[in-house]
Amino acid sequence: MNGTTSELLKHSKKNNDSEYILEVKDLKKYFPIKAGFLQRTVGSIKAVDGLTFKVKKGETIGLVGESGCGKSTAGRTLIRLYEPTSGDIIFKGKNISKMNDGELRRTVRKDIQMVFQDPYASLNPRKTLKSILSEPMITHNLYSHKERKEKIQDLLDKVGFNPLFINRYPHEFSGGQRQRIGIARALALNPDMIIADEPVSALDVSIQAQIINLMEDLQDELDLTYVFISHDLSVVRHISDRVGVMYLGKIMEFAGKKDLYEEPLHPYTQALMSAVPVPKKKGVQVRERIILKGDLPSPANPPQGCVFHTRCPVATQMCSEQVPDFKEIRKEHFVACHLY
Amino acid sequence: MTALLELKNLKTHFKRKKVTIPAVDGVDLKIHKGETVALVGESGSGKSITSLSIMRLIPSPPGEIVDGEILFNGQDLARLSDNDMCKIRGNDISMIFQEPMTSLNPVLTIGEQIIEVLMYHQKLSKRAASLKAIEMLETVGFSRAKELIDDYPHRLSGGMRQRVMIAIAMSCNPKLLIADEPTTALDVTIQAQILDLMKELSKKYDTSILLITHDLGVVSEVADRVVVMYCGQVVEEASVDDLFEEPLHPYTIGLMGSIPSLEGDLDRLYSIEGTVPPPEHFPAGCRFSPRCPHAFDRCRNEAPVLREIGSRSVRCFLHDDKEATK
Amino acid sequence: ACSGGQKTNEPAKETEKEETPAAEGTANDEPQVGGDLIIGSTGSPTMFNPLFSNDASSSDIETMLYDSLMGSDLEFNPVTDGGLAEKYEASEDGLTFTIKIVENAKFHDGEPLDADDVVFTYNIPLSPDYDGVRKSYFENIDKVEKIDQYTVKFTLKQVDAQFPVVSLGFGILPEHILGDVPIADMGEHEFNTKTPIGSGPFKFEEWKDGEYVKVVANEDYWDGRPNLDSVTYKIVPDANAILAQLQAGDIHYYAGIAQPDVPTVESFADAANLRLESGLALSYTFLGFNQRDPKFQDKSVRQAITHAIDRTAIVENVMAGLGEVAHVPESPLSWAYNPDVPKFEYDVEKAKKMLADAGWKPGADGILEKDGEKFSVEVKTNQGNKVREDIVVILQQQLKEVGIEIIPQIVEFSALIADIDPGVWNFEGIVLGWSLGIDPDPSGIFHTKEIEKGLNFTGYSNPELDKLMDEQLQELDKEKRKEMIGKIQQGLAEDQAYTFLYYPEEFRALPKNLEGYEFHAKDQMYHIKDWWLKTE
Amino acid sequence: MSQSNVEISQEELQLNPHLKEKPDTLTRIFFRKFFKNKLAVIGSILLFIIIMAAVFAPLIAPYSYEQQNLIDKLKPPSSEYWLGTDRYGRDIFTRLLYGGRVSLLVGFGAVLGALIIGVSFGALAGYYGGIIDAILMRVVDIVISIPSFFLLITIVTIFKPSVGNLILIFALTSWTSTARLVRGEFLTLRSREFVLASKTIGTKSYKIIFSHILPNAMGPIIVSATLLIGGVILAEAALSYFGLGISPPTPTWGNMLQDAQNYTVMLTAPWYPFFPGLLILLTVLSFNFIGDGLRDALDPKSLD
Amino acid sequence: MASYIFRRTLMAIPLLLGITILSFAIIKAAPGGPVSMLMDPTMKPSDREKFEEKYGLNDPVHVQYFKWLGNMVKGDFGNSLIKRGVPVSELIMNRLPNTLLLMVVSTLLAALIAIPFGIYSAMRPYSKLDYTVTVGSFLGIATPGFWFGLMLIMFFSVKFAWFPTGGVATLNAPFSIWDRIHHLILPAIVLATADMAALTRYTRSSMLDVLKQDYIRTALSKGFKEKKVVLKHGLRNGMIPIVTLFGLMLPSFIGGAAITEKIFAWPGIGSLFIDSAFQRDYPVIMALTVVSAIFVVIGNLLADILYAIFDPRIEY
Ligand SMILES: Nc1ncnc2c1ncn2[C@@H]1O[C@H](COP(=O)(O)OP(=O)(O)OP(=O)(O)O)[C@@H](O)[C@H]1O
Ligand SMILES: Nc1ncnc2c1ncn2[C@@H]1O[C@H](COP(=O)(O)OP(=O)(O)OP(=O)(O)O)[C@@H](O)[C@H]1O
Ligand SMILES: [Mg+2]
Ligand SMILES: [Mg+2]
Repeated sequence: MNGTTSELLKHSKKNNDSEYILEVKDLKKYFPIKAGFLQRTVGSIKAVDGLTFKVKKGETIGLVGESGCGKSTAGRTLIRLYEPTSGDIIFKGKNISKMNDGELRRTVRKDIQMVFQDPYASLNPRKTLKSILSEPMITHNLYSHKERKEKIQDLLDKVGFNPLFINRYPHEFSGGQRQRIGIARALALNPDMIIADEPVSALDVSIQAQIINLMEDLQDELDLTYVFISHDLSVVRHISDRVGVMYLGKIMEFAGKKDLYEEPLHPYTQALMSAVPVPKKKGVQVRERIILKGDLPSPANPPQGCVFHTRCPVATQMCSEQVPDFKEIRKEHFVACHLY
Repeated sequence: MTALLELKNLKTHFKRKKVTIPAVDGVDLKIHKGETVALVGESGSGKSITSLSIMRLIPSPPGEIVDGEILFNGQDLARLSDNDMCKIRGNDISMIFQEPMTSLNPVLTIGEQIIEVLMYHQKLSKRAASLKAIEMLETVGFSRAKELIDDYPHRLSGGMRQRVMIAIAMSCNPKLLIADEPTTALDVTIQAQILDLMKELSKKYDTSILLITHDLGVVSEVADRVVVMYCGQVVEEASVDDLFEEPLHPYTIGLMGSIPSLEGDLDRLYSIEGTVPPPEHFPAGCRFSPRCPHAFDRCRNEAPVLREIGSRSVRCFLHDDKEATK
Repeated sequence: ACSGGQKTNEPAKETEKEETPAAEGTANDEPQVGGDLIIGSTGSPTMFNPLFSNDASSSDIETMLYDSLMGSDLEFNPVTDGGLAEKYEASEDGLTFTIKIVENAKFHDGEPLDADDVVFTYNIPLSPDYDGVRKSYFENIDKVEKIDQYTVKFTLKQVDAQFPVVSLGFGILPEHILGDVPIADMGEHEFNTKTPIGSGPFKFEEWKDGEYVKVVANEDYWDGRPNLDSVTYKIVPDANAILAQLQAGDIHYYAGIAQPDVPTVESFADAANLRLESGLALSYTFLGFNQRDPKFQDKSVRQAITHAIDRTAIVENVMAGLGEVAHVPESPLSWAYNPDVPKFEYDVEKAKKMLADAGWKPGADGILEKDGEKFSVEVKTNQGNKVREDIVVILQQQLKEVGIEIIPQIVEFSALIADIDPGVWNFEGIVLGWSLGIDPDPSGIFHTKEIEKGLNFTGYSNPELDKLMDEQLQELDKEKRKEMIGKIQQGLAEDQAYTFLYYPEEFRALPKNLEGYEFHAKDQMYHIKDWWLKTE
Repeated sequence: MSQSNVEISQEELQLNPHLKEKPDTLTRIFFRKFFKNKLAVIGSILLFIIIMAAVFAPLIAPYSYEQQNLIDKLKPPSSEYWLGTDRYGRDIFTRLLYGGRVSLLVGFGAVLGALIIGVSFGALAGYYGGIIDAILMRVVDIVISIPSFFLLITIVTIFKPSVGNLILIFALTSWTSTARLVRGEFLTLRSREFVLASKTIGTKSYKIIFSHILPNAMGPIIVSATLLIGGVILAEAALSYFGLGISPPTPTWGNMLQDAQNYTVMLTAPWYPFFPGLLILLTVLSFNFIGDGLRDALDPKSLD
Repeated sequence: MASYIFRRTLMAIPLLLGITILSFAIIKAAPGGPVSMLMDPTMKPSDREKFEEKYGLNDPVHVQYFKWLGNMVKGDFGNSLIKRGVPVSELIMNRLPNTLLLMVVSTLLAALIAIPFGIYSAMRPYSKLDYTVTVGSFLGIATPGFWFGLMLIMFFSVKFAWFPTGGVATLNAPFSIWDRIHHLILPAIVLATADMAALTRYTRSSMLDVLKQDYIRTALSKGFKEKKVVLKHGLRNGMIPIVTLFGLMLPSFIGGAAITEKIFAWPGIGSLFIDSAFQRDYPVIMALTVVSAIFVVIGNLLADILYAIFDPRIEY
């Protein structure tokens, strides 16, 4: 806790830099719900329902929220693995929301990478670690053969792997090791931006720390931008510059992490913060939990008005009728709540 | 208190052409009735393989339980016939797997995958089982359980899949629940809910839980005892309070130090220096010695044993004398 | 009774004769009535109207369902026996024929058959609307008249030696049923396939396409009820399967045994209660060359090729010895057969010499060459005929001896026929067989006028023989005609219009206890009315 | 961090002499696995022998394949004729040797062709889906539906029969099932996460298709290749029906079998069809075992 | 999905049109004609012309096609040129039940035997039974149906007389189910053997992959017996190649059994097609082509639908 000042300095530097690398405008992704033998479409799951935010170059955006609220879908849509239902994604000034595969490959694929939430499923079971890591470089014709080898060694080293693992297949790794493979793969291309979907969830804290340090180092070194999806609020807090809180496909609150953690405005954020289990370390107080009543509504049939009103401890009549605006309450602090 | 499950010198090795990978290399572990034991440790230290060994679900070949006993209720699971093992799995011991995506059958609906267990072990009718399944899904935090029951795994989010796995494993009120990183993909609220559920299960049915996790917060919240693994071996074992109060093993100490905190801001997170050697090349002495800040010569040449120190045990020469004094 | 028809003095047949003395011995026994005879056939019938059908299976059944005016005897002479004609008179000039038919003939539906039906029947192919394939058989008829209720008179346009045996052999159709049917539609009329009604010894009962045709005894047949109760004509498309069925007793009578299989059938005949009847088939197999090709225009080359072929060996090996070497395009069974023709015996040396004389010299690889052209012939034959495929293979081996390269090519039947179509003539050499008509007229195949549109696909032409062929058709005197045809045969043999290979011997398996059977080379159902099954 | 790693490795080097060995290359592992599979090895040896026998037929064969010995027709196996003689008294052993040349060439050639077409069609259709799938699969429907009988007859009138044409024809007519099988596999594989992961890297479609999905669809492809080989060898004989087969007297296993398909031969000389049948069986079997071996060797989850 | 089926059905129309055009062209391009069979020294070419004229066989091919198409659209397949006057539909309908019966029985037989064996082979790869099954299935592939059929007849019909030599029923005997079954057995065995081989191999290969997946482990962890796990969790995942195969087998109902039908004198569609093809009975050939094309379309559509049912990850 002695690095607070330098941390602040670093952040202020970033904040001054107003070049946006990514702009998301009213992004929506609905999945059709099919039913019956004939698989007729009977409705849709509004997994992502109108996301708007901007990401500055070199910063880390944390994305937190309840399970199933659409974080992964948002991430995958951003990187255009899913076809957005509507909305724009502007990456480095180019609108990539409607590009086809070929264009994407030529323009942005190299620059945005993703770490998948499910590490095992995202690794080809028939590729060795080596070919998994060299594939991105070969694809983009980066480096000579020798350099590639070095780079792979370097990557392995960075994520804490022994070089002997190089010829192993994904199923021969432990869960955490697989997750690290995913991270190493994303880093292989030296992208401008990485969308990391729960990148450290399966890692023990030591390795987690190692990886997070690595990510931060790289950010400093290469001016990387991260969208960091995680449920682990402490990790998010540590790594992010600004944090978005999602609920049912929408962003409820979006602010600099200090603002958010120290003074959460949205009732949902407040509840979220209170639920974090904390190790009984000496001198640390366990906080009182705010238990949310009720269930997470179905994204197929989200509530009218504010989507959170069904579980909100301070909901009013208005909340069930009117969708709150996503407004900037303070500088760089956006909230969608009628309270403000 | 008799142990429900006791692992004695369990060794599970993967045999490849030239090398043998001792993924689990002599693990001793006890879980009492109604007790929740947390298994923590370095990524790749053999936690999942230990749990799979208990379930006798090691991919074989190449994996094999080469030595040791797995005493469950006095019965050695390692030597049980496949048929008898079937009776124990799912009913007496059930498991939540680490990778929810690949562990769920992609072509069966969520409902089918839960219902089949209920019908099989609890002998419920299809109707009753599906009601129960919906109930289970609701208890793990699903709001639209009724619709979900007809959904397929690939249409769920990571956390949702994980909860489905939990629902499946918990549905039969097993005597022992092995939960391999059950909450990694869960947000804090749901996680809290799941943890409460586990506590409740443990209280209500006297279920023992072997909880594998990295989240020390979770450990401190639900576990009674903690077992720390490093490189296929148990390096430390203690009650939660003792462990958090005073970790003994240098690895445990390092681990504790690596936790990012919700409060303060650190410039850099602490992490243990160095990397884990691959299982086929464990150092001859203490396996943590190359990374240990306190390592001395003996550590590099001689393998320490797990020594009891009061109610806890640790595998480290640093604490040799302590035991001796006792 | 079996070999009565074989007036040829072939030693090969002697054995057959000895095999069946029992049949002759019991011929005096009283015929017994009853029994169902299952006849096997690889072919499927198409319809039961003799004027429109043209396949062997159909005519087998038509023989049982219909009566024709005249029949042929075992030597293929026209006879009233077995026909409706009671009396048959030809005029001096050979242009009119008056026929008196039996008075008690009745159709299967009970209606009497009289001259009106005959006139009706014969007017069908004469009509311009007629679209059947038999027109040529009747082209020479000027008119058909009813003289009285049971007498008809045929008037021909010109003298036609074939007329009585060919044209009068067609079954008589019922006017009372088909009278109102427009002739243009008759080919497709239901009568042909669903309800054929004739006056023959058997009545149509059922046709299951692809399975069988069943006919039952006509109790009211004018010539007396047939002995058999019924005949089932069973269709088994695969020749091997037929043999199996024959062995298993599921088929009683089968007339198409391939020569190589004869020993096999003989081997199980006894156990399966079968006996074999045989005789020369009315057909021959030949090797023809496309004589538009200059090398085959040379008669001596054709002769040399014949010399180079060991036809006896072919008969011996391909046909299991069951056949005779052929020299002319006419069966030895025919009255017009001329045994006294030039013969080109197997003589490799002579063949070589003749080829050398014709300018063909062996090249480096042993294959003959002339003016830089290799003597390499692609010989086609049709797929599905094992015997012919074998012949080609053996020819290839034999002709290699004299330095002629044969490239066998086996072609699907329809495609092969298309290859020899007028104007196409896409072949160099070809192995085929002709089945012969009852009349010995060779002009359909060898006359120059048949090149452009007819069946003379090899392009053989000999003006002298053309003239003779035209003349013999006008000749009514059988002896004179025989002489003329004999001359033609000599010419064809000398020219080696084809390399005539052999006359096959035909084998028919039938129940041991089938009595009243006579081997007729052209009609496997010959006098089926008189067949009967002897029970011990 | 990296420094400490180096340290460890050096330390390890002392402790574990193994470490000096270079890690196995994939090819080495592949071959090791393959050769550990006894049947695959037996299959390879068998196939090798069969192929060599065919290649060196002129040196091995005791007779000439077309030499007829009409007195010795359908003789049973004896010291003179090891495997007996056929209907023309030709030595079956000799003909089998020579027959292998055409049969193997046509079999392997055609199957290779069919696989190339089939896999490409199936892969493209299954991977891209949508309109591409619709079009490609309709082409498959058409090819299956067209009466091949007439196609063959028509082709004969245009081309002369030759081994090359045979290969072409079989390749062009037998790829459809492979295409559909591969497509089926691709349909399920294309939405797997690891494919998506490759996409995010920017891997080109063809690379995803051929290097990511295809190896995971190897199973049915190997099976279909094995089955096709047997099918083609037999069908080669059936093609002589249409005048497109290899003309006699050139032997092929198929036309030998075809030739033996006769009641008389089957009753009196059962060994005649037996030997070509056996060779076809052995070829297909060894191919299958090799296929199984390949598949296991390529499958990372199988035993090392 | 519904819309997918609808689209596919719509698409079937131009597809069938395309198939018929191509087939018609190819069939007509093949040398020979219906009258080729009438080769007879006494037959005059004029007879032939008359016949060809009547049936428009000399018209330009496209004229013939549109005439045929016009009638077919009205549901009229015309009459046979060889069995003159017999409607093609009648010819087909007479034989279709026989063929369907044979194919359904043999396919079922094949599936019932092959799939379990394939699964077992995959569960215990390289076991004795696996080898037996492997060799057995390849015997099925290396044995030509013709030869196998004749062998069966030679032994079981001729020698031991256990089964009839051929046909669908005993001649001149009243109908009896047992008799029909009795006749069905041998040809069904011959046909099934060939299918069985392929089915076993594909099942084995597919299941081998599936059984290594993690969800099988999950299913085992639920305490199910191996058999149940394999059948319930494994089989559905391994169905894709099997379904494909069935989809492809459906159209072979039309022509796939031709040789077997011939040997067993089984009056079915296959032998009808072969006969008609040799005789160039164009209306019959075209009708059968259409029928078989419809089967192809249906078979593949069914397979595609089943894919999506068996594997929910597949979407169109
Ligand atoms: N099939 C296999 N073949 C070879 N090695 C394996 C195999 N499965 C696991 N291992 C190795 O065994 C060791 C222990 O793996 P395990 O999955 O138990 O780790 P873990 O403690 O669960 O780690 P994590 O927390 O990352 O999940 C790892 O080093 C891994 O690489
Ligand atoms: N392919 C899909 N088809 C249909 N619905 C889907 C699909 N993928 C995700 N969903 C639904 O979209 C919603 C959001 O899923 P998403 O994976 O984005 O959640 P998440 O925020 O990542 O949750 P978690 O933290 O649990 O991973 C969920 O309700 C999920 O069921
Ligand atoms: Mg997610
Ligand atoms: Mg693990």
